[in-house]
Amino acid sequence: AVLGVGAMTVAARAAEKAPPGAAFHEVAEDPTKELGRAVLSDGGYGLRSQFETEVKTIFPNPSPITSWSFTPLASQIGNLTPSGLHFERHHGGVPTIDPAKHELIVHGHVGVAKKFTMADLKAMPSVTRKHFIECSGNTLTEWKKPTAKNVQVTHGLLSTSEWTGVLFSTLAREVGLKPDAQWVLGEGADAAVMTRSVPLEKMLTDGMIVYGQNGEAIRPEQGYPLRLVLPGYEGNTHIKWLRRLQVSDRPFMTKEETSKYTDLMPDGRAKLFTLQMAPKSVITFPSGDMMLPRPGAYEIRGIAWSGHGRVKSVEVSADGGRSWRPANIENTPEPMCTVRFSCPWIWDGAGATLQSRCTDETGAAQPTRDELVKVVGLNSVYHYNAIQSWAVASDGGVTNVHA
Amino acid sequence: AVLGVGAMTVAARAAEKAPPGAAFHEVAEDPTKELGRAVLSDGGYGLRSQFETEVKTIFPNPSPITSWSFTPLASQIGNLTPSGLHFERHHGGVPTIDPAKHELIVHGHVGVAKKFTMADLKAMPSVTRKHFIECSGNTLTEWKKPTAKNVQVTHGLLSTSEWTGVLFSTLAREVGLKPDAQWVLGEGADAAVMTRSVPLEKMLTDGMIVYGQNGEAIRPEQGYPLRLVLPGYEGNTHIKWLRRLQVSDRPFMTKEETSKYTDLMPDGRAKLFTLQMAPKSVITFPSGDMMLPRPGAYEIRGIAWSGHGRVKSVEVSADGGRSWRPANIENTPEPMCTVRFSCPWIWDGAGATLQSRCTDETGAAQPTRDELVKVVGLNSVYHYNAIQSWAVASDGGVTNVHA
Amino acid sequence: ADGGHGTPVSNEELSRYFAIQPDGEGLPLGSGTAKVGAGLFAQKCAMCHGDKLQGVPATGGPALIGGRGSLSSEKPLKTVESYWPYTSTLFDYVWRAMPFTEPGSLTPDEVYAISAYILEQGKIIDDKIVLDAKSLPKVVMPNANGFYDGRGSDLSAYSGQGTN
Amino acid sequence: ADGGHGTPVSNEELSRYFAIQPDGEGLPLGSGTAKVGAGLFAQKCAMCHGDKLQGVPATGGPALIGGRGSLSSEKPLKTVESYWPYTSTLFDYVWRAMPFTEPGSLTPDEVYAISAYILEQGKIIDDKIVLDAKSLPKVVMPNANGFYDGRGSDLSAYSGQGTN
Ligand code: HEC
Ligand code: HEC
Ligand SMILES: [Ca+2]
Ligand SMILES: [Ca+2]
Ligand SMILES: [Ca+2]
Ligand SMILES: [Ca+2]
Ligand SMILES: [Ca+2]
Ligand SMILES: [Ca+2]
Ligand SMILES: [Co+2]
Ligand SMILES: [Co+2]
Repeated sequence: AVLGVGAMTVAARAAEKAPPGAAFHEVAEDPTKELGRAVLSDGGYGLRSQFETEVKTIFPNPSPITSWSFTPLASQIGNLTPSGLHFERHHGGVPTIDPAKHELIVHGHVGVAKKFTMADLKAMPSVTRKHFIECSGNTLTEWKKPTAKNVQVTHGLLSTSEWTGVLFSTLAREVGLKPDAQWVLGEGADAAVMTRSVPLEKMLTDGMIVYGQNGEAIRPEQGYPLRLVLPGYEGNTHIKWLRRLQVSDRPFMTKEETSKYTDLMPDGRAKLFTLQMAPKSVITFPSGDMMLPRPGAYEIRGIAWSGHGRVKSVEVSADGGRSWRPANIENTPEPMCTVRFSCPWIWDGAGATLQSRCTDETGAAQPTRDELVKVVGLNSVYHYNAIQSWAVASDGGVTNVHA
Repeated sequence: AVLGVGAMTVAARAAEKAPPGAAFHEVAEDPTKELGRAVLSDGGYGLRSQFETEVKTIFPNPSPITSWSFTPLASQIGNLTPSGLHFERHHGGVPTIDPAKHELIVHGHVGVAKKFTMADLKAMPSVTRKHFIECSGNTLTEWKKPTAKNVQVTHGLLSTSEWTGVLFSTLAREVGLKPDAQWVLGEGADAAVMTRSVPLEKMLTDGMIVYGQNGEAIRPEQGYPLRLVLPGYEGNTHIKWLRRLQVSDRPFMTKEETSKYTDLMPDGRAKLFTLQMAPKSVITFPSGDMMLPRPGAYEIRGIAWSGHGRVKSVEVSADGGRSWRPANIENTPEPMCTVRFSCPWIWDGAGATLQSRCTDETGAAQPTRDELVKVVGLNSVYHYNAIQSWAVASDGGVTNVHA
Repeated sequence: ADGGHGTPVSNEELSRYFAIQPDGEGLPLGSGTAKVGAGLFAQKCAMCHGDKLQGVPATGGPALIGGRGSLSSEKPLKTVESYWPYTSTLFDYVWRAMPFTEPGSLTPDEVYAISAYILEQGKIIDDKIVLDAKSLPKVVMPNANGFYDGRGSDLSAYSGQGTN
Repeated sequence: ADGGHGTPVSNEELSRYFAIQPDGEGLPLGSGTAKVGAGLFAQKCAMCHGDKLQGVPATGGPALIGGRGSLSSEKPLKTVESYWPYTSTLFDYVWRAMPFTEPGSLTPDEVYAISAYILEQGKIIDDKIVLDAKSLPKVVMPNANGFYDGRGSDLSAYSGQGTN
């Protein structure tokens, strides 16, 4: 009986009562005795259940246009991130780009500079690969003291998708690379006109120009219609809304690779181009802000990943790192892709400190915080990959601690 | 200026101008000169781009409550099906089920009959695996003559997801199986109270009770909050809205395994329990209803799968099956999971007949239509897995043919 | 064996569910005749399945009788009469899912009666038979021997080694 | 090598894009001084970065000067003055992305002038210098030697064999 409600569509009214990404439907007293909704009553593109409420949360940056949002890792089921819950980092907001007008220009130290329409790119040989993307600022609140309350904020700048697109090596054949080519600048078509320099070797190894995410076009927040994906590299290099690749003999030293995304060492000097994400893992259940109802049998669950290759093993400790047990890896490890791990645990009701650590196929292992800080100090900002500790108190409450 | 529009939310108005699953946003003249949308302006659960318009389409069954919808395979990118575009088959519509009230009962020839809440199930050891689901009625219009116009209708009862849940073998340990246990009935909580009998051996090998799809809760159309997944088995057996598993010493001979989903042979007798989906593949580009703009270089693309195991190889023919070339498999084959394949092709402008065929790791191969019909006749209805032919005419038009 | 998950469920709770097997296991108490069934069918089923059980295509309700002898022809007509191997399936399905718009609304007596009517119209039983948990599974369907287990059936014509 | 995909692009089309390198490659024609830049900065930048270039936290606009000598302290302050190794980065970034709400709106002359003003306020150049494509890359930043390539840096403390 709200004034004007007559002008709203059924879909609009249904959306009002449901969480984002869902539509509201009445719950039948007994669903076996009432017919359900017709095929295609969703208009042909389905939504999630109205009972599923998790959302990305935003970091309280002064401007929401240059800010980031976190994937709700605690409620993620499985290994892929639902496209609607992929973490975001934008520096000038999400542009709305008409794919019919979007082009990718490849030029610089090449034989023939060329431009490619979306149709051109889709007509080229493609690959489909699952990779995580992690912001190198993930977990940056945790260097000095445990700060964030839950795993969405400690580790939520991490998401995994199936990506489909054209390898840069395929594009390179189209334009021809000059013998002195060493670096490639990627540039976005957003208001930040985001730029990063990428070593040509990486671009030729597995750099992908992607237009597909989880079976459909990449989502607007992830760079629609075109994004650079650099498996295992820090997220900021995966240029979204990609419009230009400039081949050069040297890096460009853009703002995002000098002022930002450089790692300040204790001696006051800073590392440029720390591009690969190191091995990392985190327990998502039980994790910060949760409450275990009672002592008993639990299934510890979490996610592990490495920018160097496949995750080889994950271990879990319930005593703050004194003893470790191998965790079960729940899905087939793929290169530069997350895995889900789990490990049965009987909670006896006493205080406990839960940790996980992983090793990748190159032999690189996730460090303790002490080990990490000893090498890189406290002001690096980026690339915090230390073992995360969750304390379980005797009342069942779980909190973020440094152990 | 529509009367009452003031009562609509911004989201509602945006939805009106956009395709299902998207919201409308103005397109900036130059997106590098206007700030884009803020982080979380989507409410925390993102949507697809307004420029992406593909939808499931419904089969024109008299009642849309017992009907099916097809995945738009021609526009699918990559190997996963977006959750919103997963094909549907419901016999009593989609129920809306409160997961807090939903239980799974496991009883019959067991030691202790038990019920499991969603929380119980989520606390148990889980696995995450990617599998296709194919309705055994997929491609049923093609037995006698080429009928459907495009690949969405010929092959769109096929979708692939990452599924997460509890293995039946894990549940079986909780209840204990009687020595004479041989079959398990699955029952849904929808208005059809759907039932199918499944061999215990299959249930114990890889039967999964899933609550996760592509990283989040399974979608309502796919059985929210609980579905049976039987890798490689015909879709009808993957009971949705699963509420009950009854262990027995013999099959139940439900309507869906006698009246339906039995394969009528030329002698008038019918096969029961044809459960495994055989090797199958289809070219999605170019495919029916498309128009090639001009002669030249094209990338033939398609999907291949087998209910017996991993796809081992895919071949493509451009001359109606006289000569075959190996196709490139674009993603890592997994058991009972689709793969994307591709094969470069130069169209010289003359008529051509495109085909694909696949072989799986058990050595089973996709048959020609003649080979298939010779064995099973024309009245089987289900399990049509013959090689699909698309004719390219000299004007570039692509049509469905039997070659 | 028990990992401590789940809660034992009582027989009373289980009595809310059913799945009926060809030998009649699972059938409820009650009974019915074709005569009673005729009235119920006219009232609850005929609008979708036709007053001659011939089906009403516009509603999606298929024919329930007819088609005997058509199974090896070019146009097989599969109905309860011509195709279904067991009466238990008829009882089970009608009880769980019909009438389409009022699923789960019929009493066992009503389902026995309607089943008797459908079988009688299909000339499988005569109108004197009272269907109940004892008599129903004894009714032999015309196509009872028309099925065989398709698992492991030979698909070697196309070098298939998997079973289908 | 050419697989026939894509269309050659002309130099004229390419002239719409820029990416400026430390040696000045990519800088446009034009010039500016700190004096001119002061007025422009007050008008277009100060609301977010402060009239003393000290930053305005509420807008997200960071401090652009200050922090020299703080980099090895417990509270490093990273600004254009204290941290940035190259002037080219300043020109490139301001030209492409600032003012935040009007990105891409500045002319080369304006960017030269504003860059001169920021560098002058950071006591890196004096107010007599005219910045242009020749002079800008010659300005040596205080922290020019403060960076090294982090690829392959030693993480063996935690048995990391991958490079970071
Ligand atoms: C409003 C329409 C409607 C009404 C009323 C209705 N039905 Fe149906 N019936 C259907 C539809 C539609 C189907 C197919 C359902 C499916 O998708 O499996 C069906 C299927 C059946 C089948 C299975 C047929 C086969 O060969 O697989 C039987 C048996 C049946 N109905 C019996 C009944 C009986 C008995 C009643 C009344 C007590 C009844 N129906 C009332 C629409 C109806
Ligand atoms: C409406 C607010 C606003 C205005 C006006 C504005 N800026 Fe900014 N500026 C920002 C924000 C916010 C950032 C951080 C952007 C990001 O996320 O990278 C920034 C970043 C910068 C940086 C990079 C600082 C660093 O250390 O990384 C420079 C340099 C800069 N601005 C210069 C300018 C100049 C010059 C102008 C005027 C021509 C200007 N800004 C106008 C808000 C503003
Ligand atoms: Ca959820
Ligand atoms: Ca150059
Ligand atoms: Ca503007
Ligand atoms: Ca599309
Ligand atoms: Ca029994
Ligand atoms: Ca009702
Ligand atoms: Co880095
Ligand atoms: Co079958």
